Amino acid sequence: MGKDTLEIAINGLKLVLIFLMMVQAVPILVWLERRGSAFIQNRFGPNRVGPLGLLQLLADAVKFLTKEDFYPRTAVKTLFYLAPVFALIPATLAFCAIPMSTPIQVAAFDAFGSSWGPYVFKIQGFDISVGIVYILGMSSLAAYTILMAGWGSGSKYSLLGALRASAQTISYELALGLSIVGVILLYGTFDLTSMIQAQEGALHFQMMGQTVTSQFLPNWGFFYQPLGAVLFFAATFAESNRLPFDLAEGEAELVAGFHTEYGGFKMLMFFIGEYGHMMVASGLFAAFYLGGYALPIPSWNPAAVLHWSTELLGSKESGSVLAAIIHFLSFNIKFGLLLWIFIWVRWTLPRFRYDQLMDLGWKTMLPWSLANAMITAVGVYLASVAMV
Amino acid sequence: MQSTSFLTEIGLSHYLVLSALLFVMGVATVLLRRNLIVILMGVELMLNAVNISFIAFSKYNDRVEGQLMVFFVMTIAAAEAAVGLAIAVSIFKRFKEVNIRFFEHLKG
Amino acid sequence: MPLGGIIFLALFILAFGVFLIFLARKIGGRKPGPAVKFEAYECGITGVAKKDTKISVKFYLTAILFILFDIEIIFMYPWAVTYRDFIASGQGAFVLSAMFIFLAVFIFGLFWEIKSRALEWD
Amino acid sequence: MADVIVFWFLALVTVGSGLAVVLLPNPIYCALCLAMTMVGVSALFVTLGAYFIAGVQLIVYAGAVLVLFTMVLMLFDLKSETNAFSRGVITGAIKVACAGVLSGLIAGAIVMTLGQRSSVVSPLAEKSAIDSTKALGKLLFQENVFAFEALGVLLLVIAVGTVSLARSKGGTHAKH
Repeated sequence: MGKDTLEIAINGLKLVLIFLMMVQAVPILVWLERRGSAFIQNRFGPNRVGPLGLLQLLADAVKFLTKEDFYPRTAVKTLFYLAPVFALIPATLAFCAIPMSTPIQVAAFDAFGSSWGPYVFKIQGFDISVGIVYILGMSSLAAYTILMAGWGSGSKYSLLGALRASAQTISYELALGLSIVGVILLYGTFDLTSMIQAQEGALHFQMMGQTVTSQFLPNWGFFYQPLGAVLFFAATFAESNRLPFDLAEGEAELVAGFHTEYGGFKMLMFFIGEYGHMMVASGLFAAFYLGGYALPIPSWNPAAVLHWSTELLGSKESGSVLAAIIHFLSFNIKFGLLLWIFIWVRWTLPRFRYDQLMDLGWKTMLPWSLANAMITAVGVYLASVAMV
Repeated sequence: MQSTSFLTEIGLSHYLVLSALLFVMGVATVLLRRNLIVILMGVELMLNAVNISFIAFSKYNDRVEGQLMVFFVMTIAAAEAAVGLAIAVSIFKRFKEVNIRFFEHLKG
Repeated sequence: MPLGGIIFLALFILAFGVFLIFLARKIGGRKPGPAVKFEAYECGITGVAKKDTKISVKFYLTAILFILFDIEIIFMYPWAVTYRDFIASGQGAFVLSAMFIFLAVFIFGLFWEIKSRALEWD
Repeated sequence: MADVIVFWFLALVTVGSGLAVVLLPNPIYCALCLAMTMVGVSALFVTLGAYFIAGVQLIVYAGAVLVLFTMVLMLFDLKSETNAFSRGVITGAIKVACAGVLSGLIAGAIVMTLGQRSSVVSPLAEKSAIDSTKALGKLLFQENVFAFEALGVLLLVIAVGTVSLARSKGGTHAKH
């Protein structure tokens, strides 16, 4: 994790900060979702507590904390209490592997009687070179939370909801995994940072030795993998149990799915888990298809921005800080837009029926993502072979 | 001095002993438990134990073949679990029973 | 590979979550009530015993098919990551055809499942 | 030093949850503990430099196979078994003795080989994760293509077989 005590401490602190950032983003997203849904449905939404209802978040937190701690008589208490805690872990661990900005450089300095540094701190929880496999593995662990909650509640609605939710999650994991094959073929790596670096510069297609360059469009994965991007995004909706795929908690059929018996802080933790999956999906989509943290203008690539900010501020270290802030903002704009699409879709599309959902996953999305992988393989072959 | 080096220098033998421990636990699960599905879990535990030693040898001999073998073993193990559970479920549907003692008295 | 960081964060979240749950228990408390309050949710009617909850065998069939297809997809990952290296060393066509044969088996399996109505939910 | 602490921690996790698989009477706890063991084994693979295999372990074992086990156990809805372990003092003793003898044999074999080999084998050059994955891919698709295709066919056969098994009405063992 680091060479010396300071680096280890800062990296550890960074992980905690990322986790807290995810946790505090959830009330904001809930507020955004409620106000946004009210706007879409032409009603007011929460507007009483504080300006624009923003203090509603605080009121909600207080309410959640003071709710009575309830568990049904039939519950298996260990699993009932452990499930919400485990709901936080996979999403957070997966999110920490997503690169959010360019690294910050710290020059060597003397303090406490010894010399420290120089350091390079990445704006990313863990720098994992098999990032995609790690993130897929971590998010596949989320099925346990659902099963633990459903079985631990000792309620029929919870159990049915949990089985539905886990069957749905695993079905769409296939389409998700296959649509990522196209991305891996395109960049030839599992490393998210290398993928983002491969998307720098202007868009250029190579085919049979010819190169077509567009100076206005960035070299984003979305232009190479439009079908893959759509499939990936649709599959992530099902993975995070969001409408139109939130069959697990179809109110009319199953009350609230696997968290029927949960209330107060325990339910809030499931919420954080669900929003955490949305954040992982948005961050991955940005890294795969939208150039990650890079600015959307081809000539303003990360190296150019770093050069510019170094010129502006005079030193390499403060320049890297400014560049990191710029890229962090750029990442967050993409990230926020994608999260808004998640909310927007939820209040626009109706819910599927369960058989339609399974049909869509197995009979439509799986074959199409297979076709996407095959087309990409042939395309990469044709583009590279003529080049040699 | 011997004991500290055992604790602080992790070598091949540590992984092998760990793998052996897990393997014996798998064997004990298969021998001692009576639930059909828990027995299948014991088999998975044994396969995992073997995988650890494959990967450990692969690392300490600097050969990739061990990793490839583990990849194959995982495939076969998952296939075995799928078939085993399919059989277990069809048995359960028929007899409403998963205790292996129950099946001692079946006649073919 | 920052394994230490991953373990540290997992343990931190575990401690954080357990602490929050204990805090909520301390503040919220657990008030007594009639016995029916502590029953599992059952649409307002008195709950009956949980015996013989019939669950469709489809759920586990889906899970089994998921495992098998998931492995086939996992096999595509090392292929996808080495594909450009193979093309560079002139073995692209061989590796591509190897994968296409594998995928043909995969597609045959998928269509067999669809045709045998193993994936029908009604 | 950090590596040593991580190894001992993971050893504790895997062995502890492995023991739980053997000893806990409730099969659902067994399945969840086995999932914990799998996650621990995956982390052990990372300490051994097999990054891709560790990810596969996480996806295939922890994320798929054990989810299936847990789902099936919930499908059966077995709360807790009244007699989870084999009965009979003599058979039980024989089985425990078997496990003991086996563990003794394995431990003895390891200790004896260690005596012959020069104490601790040092790990060879550290490879980057992507290089080891690429080496794995090259080995798989250059020298083991046939095994790869055969596994594809095996998976197909199993997919067909499980669907037929799940549909079967129980064969000739009709219940009267």
